[in-house]
Amino acid sequence: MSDVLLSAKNITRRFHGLVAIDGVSLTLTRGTVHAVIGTNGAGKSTLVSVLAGELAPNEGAIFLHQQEVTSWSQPRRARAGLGRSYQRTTIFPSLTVHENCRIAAQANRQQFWNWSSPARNCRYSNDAADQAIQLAGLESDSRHTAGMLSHGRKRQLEIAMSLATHPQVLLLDEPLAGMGPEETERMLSLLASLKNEHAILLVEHDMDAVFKVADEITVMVNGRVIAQGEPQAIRSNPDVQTAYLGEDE
Amino acid sequence: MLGDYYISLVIKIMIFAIFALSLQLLVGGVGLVSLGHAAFFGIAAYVTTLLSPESGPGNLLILLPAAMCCALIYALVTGALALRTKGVYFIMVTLAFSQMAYYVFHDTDIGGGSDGIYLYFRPELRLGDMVLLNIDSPYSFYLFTLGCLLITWIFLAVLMRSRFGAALTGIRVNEQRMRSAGYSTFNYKLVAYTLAGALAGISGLLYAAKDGFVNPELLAWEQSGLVLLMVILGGSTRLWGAVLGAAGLTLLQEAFQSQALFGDWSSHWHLTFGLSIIALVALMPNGLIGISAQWRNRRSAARPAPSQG
Amino acid sequence: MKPFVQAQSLHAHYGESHVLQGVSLDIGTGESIGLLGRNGMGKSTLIRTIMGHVPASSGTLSIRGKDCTRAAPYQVARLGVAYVPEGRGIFPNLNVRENLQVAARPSFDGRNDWTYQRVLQTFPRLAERLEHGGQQLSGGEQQMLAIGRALMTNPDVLILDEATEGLAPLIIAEIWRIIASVRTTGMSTLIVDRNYRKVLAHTDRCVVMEKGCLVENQPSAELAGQPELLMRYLGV
Amino acid sequence: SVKVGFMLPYSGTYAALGQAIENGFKLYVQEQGGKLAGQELEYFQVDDESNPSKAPDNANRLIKRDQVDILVGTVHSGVAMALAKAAKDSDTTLIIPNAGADSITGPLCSKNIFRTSFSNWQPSYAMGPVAVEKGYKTAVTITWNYAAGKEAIAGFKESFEKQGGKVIKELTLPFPNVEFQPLLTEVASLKPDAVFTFFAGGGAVKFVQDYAASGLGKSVALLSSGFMTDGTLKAQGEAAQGLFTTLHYADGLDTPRDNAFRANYSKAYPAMQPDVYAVQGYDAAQLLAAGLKAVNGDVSKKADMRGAMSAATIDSPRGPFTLSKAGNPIQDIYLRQVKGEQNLTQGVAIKALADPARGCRL
Amino acid sequence: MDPAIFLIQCLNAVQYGLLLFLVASGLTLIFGIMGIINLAHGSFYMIGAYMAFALEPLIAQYLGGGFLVTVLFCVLAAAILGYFLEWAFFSFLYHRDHLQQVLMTYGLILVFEELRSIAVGNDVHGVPVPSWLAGSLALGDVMTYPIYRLFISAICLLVAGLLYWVLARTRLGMMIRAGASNREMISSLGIDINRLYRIVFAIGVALAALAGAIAAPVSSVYPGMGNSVLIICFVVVVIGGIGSIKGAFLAAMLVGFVDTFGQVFFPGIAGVLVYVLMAAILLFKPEGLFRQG
Ligand SMILES: Nc1ncnc2c1ncn2[C@@H]1O[C@H](COP(=O)(O)OP(=O)(O)OP(=O)(O)O)[C@@H](O)[C@H]1O
Ligand SMILES: Nc1ncnc2c1ncn2[C@@H]1O[C@H](COP(=O)(O)OP(=O)(O)OP(=O)(O)O)[C@@H](O)[C@H]1O
Ligand SMILES: [Mg+2]
Ligand SMILES: [Mg+2]
Repeated sequence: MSDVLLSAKNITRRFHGLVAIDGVSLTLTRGTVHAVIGTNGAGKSTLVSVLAGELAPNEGAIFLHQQEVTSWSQPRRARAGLGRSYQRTTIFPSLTVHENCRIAAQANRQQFWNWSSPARNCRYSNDAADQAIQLAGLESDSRHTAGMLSHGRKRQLEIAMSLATHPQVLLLDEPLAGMGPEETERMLSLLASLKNEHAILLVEHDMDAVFKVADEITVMVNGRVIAQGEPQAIRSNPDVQTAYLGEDE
Repeated sequence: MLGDYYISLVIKIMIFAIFALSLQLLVGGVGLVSLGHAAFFGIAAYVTTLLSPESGPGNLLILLPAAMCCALIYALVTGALALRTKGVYFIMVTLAFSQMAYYVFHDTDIGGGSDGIYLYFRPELRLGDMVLLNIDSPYSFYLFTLGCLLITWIFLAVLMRSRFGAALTGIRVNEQRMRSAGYSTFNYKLVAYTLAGALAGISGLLYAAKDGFVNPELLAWEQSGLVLLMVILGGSTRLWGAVLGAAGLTLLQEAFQSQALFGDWSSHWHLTFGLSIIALVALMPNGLIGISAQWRNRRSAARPAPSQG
Repeated sequence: MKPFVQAQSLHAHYGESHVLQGVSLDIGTGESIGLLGRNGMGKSTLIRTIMGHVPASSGTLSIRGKDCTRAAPYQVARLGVAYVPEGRGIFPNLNVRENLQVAARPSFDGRNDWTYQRVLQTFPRLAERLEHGGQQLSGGEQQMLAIGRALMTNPDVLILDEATEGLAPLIIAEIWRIIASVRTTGMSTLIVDRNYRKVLAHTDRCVVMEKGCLVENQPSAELAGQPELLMRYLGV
Repeated sequence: SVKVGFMLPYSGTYAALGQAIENGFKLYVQEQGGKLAGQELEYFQVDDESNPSKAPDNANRLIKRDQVDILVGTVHSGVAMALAKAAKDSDTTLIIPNAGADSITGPLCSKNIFRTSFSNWQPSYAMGPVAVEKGYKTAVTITWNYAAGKEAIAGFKESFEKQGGKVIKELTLPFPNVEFQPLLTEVASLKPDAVFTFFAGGGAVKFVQDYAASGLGKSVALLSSGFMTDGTLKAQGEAAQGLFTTLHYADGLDTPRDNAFRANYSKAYPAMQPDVYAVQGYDAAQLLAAGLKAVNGDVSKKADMRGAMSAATIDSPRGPFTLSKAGNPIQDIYLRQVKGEQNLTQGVAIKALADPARGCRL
Repeated sequence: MDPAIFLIQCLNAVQYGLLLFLVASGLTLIFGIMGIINLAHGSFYMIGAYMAFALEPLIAQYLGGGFLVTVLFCVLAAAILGYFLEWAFFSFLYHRDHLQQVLMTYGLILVFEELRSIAVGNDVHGVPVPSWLAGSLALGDVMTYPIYRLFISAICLLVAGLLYWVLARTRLGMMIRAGASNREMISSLGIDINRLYRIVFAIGVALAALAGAIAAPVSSVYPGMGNSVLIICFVVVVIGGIGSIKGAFLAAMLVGFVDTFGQVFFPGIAGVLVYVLMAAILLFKPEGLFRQG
């Protein structure tokens, strides 16, 4: 089933005259990893932010489950099943790993009016947190304070928190940045296993990793898409090579 | 009489403790530092005074909701605007809004202008004609204030443990992440801000009832600053930090002003008070509530504190 | 001759956690050293301890034979150690020219061979963007700026912590080229990078960290020939 | 012994006034050999910081903690209001040695509250006829937008317009701003015959200087309530020379009573000039003495003591005065002119002026 | 309003704005670069004014006097004071919560105000306008404008220009700006950040004292004078955008105009207007007119 979960049409975003993304369109389908690669400052993170609703596009439209969500706020999109991770780690350093995930999971059971029952006893969010921790392979650290984790573990937690909200679409901004080879391996297998249930957008500079997991690749340079397609086609695309990949080693 | 004095001192501490707790919800709970919290305190005090009849005691059943509502409405309106800004700018916008309220009471005749107005009778709790609770005597007023403090404290403690509280904690630590998880953080902050305003309203009412005199200085920035100091000095990470801060600052002022304790220096009490604030800041990085932990650390080997990166 | 930087059984803590557990490391004049290890093993902490950003709780550190165990970062820097931190540390509110000029200083012994002009020749891309704010640069340009800025202090040792993180492959290649050319000037380097192959190729000697201790110290060429060691310490 | 509680500003803007009042009070007691009606006086002090929001607490420190028999205070009107309320609630005798809020001896008047100073209305009211006499037909008023200022202006306006003058504009600026330039420019555009003001302390100094510097002084006369030039003349310097003000005290009265007071005050406090605040403090002590004498020092006979106080004639350095029913002095208001560092009397503007005590139900 | 009066009011507004700028510039510098919300800034203003008052006779006696010499002396003394204060009270606070610094500066206000009271008493004092600046210019038929006020404006403009030049053009300025954004990195480049901060703090204090000293002849010196300028200066700093000298300048002008014309046109609510202005600006520009950087 080719099940389009998220699509973006002709997105443009400007920062005071600088065109950070320029008419970018893409679709995310359940069961695929869609990688976005491109030079530094090409607008990849900006694209993720626009899709997630953190930045408003100047032009273009975004559809989630075939419904237009361009004017929706980020939290509303998140509740509708859109999760993201950040290029710079954004965890709650003073809380434990489990609490980090629990707060994220609880977003689906907010219940403003319920001001007296302790958050810690919320069955739903505890379960969701445990599940996310297990998926991300953080069980051994689940009671540890997040701020004390090593960089790589923090990156894993970052992903776990995104998973805890049970998103269907995952937007991952450089999840491998700063990870060692071993963690990279683990993250890639996690992505492969998540793929079945989710539609994943992966922004990454680690080409080995990208070519390993991506089903489709979009290449951006200076805000524009210069190539889009199957990994093999992209790898051999001369434009992509001169603008981004460089000569093979 | 002397007993009365100490009761009234304790009552004052408790009123400020409620006031500080309400701000603590913002500072320690959501990470919103407001320098205009006295506006809610003062508005509630004015509302209490203005709505009380001149000829007899007002009814708490009307006054308390009215005072809290007015504070709440002002908090809702100003909060909706102020929460568009962040950090220091938020501090300053809240200051601006409280200064506006200050000038309204100071420069117009609504509440007796700069001289202030009196509340002639302490309100009582009345149902129809039956008086359920009279707080005219110092002791009953003391109990009433204590009750209010406990209710506020318990309410906040329960609230901070709830999902709402957990969400506030998340927003304090990392708002961006909370939004991406699906929380409409603006609404949360607004609710917290409004709640804090209403709770400050309780203390405003109590304050008006305590002395029966209300004036614009209750809304001045110095008052907001003082309550913020209580929260910081006590330690903003725990509820009892606010209570400790309120007690600590009030008692310090009291002690340094006391001729019995400091003799002629009491007329220079600003100096001793200022110096002791400086000393407290220098020696207690985490406020009063951090002292015990600090002692524990002192005993274990001296180690460098984690850097803030 | 005494090594330029000499660290002896350095210990460092972050609050309760004991991150450096007795590290001894020498950096000789003109020597190029790679620092390898998994995430969170304390590589950055070691560097930050050498720079004086993290206070050493015990052990000694000397630079140019002077005791620097308790020295402030600026004193370490003045003795000729330059640092390109994780995350680059560009001053966003300064433009490229100012970012470079603010760092300019002659070396400890008065050498001034890395002039503004020479840095711009080394990084022609920066020369094209002199008036751009630090914030407006792309990640790669920022990285070049950070290296160029470190060179402006005419250092004897250049420390690079994850200089290629988050950069496009094309730019990573360029950064390595620059590292290689800096090395030919006789400057010592200490390099941390997750691409261990590149590190092995661009250094004389490599040390490996594990859980706050140095566990290996070998010439790079020899280490490259021991895949089982690399497997053990790096998981590759 | 009798416990006297001073609630006065010992810090902040009004600290100097607080000190003068206390000095004046103690001077009288000293003159009587340290005792009033055979009773030792025991003093308690609380710094009210001129902060009304702390006033109830400060008052309670004296009333409840120190359990004083007599309260003396204060300078700031807002604080005095709170003090009056606390005194009323606890039925403590209060003598106000400065604060001029009309309402204290108006709607809020009470048997246990006395004032030895003035009401804001009094000195300004006396200026109206003076202005008309000098031939001024139109006036502009300038003051801070706060109660004391408004009351003072109202007093002037009442008498000035009763005599046929016209206040063409009432200018105000927020308290305690001191940026007067826009208002002075406004005055220049209105071209009145006179400007009447009420300012005190630092603001008064700046106003007088700005007024002189603006050149308005040459064509528009500056009149004011006497607080403008009391205790501030040294700071105002040249700019204040020749100004006319009205107040219940003046330099150069040259009565034996005043000369004696001045000589004693200068001897006791060489560092300070005898001024109106010292007089008010001094008279507070006299008023207390009158009360104590009537009950032979037994402060527990409150009603008798208060009766004697309100019936007393106080032989003040400013000239003798009695108290109105509301407890405010019925006193002569002098017209004064600044010469050097003195507010020299130019005679009495209105004799035995009583505050109308509007709203008082005693 | 007749045009001549209108022009004079504009002059008043500019002149008031310039003085506000001078006080606020030190505040925005310390605030923007060191992150210290310095409530004690008003105290430094007061200290400057009191020094001008107290030192003048001494300087006249020992150095032969001169207004400018006095002002210079005040500024130097204030800079030394600032340098010392940073070392003694703030240098150990940077790792901590910013709110602690607020607490510290609050303590300092109390201490300075009380020390002032002990040292020079609580009287209001005037400071004479130097004779060579004492004249007035005639404006219109009834008004004159004191030359000294124009002199103040000139000094303020001069300082504004100088400050802008130092920050934008000199190496010290670069270091200061760099230190504002990344404290750790600047020290890694061999620059003594602690000394740099001390210098910034000293400059900030010196600016406040300069404002106090040159304003003393027109405002006189009185207890509590510092606190009355403090809040309005914060308003200026925040409207302008924290840390921005250009912003502070513009904001000071805005506040000057709003305050001046507010008093003329809306006397009853003049007190509120400035805060309405601030709230309005921050609602549309949540980070002030000129965000730093
Ligand atoms: N908030 C902002 N204000 C102004 N310009 C911005 C902002 N955010 C990003 N930019 C600019 O937009 C462009 C795209 O930035 P973006 O972060 O999306 O790049 P990227 O593709 O993620 O790069 P990298 O691979 O280095 O992370 C850059 O030139 C950047 O300077
Ligand atoms: N500011 C800090 N506070 C507390 N702990 C920290 C801090 N910084 C680092 N740590 C901890 O110290 C340990 C070593 O961290 P360090 O950054 O030196 O590792 P690293 O080897 O550089 O790892 P990476 O390859 O991820 O950069 C880690 O366990 C980390 O969690
Ligand atoms: Mg990016
Ligand atoms: Mg590292």
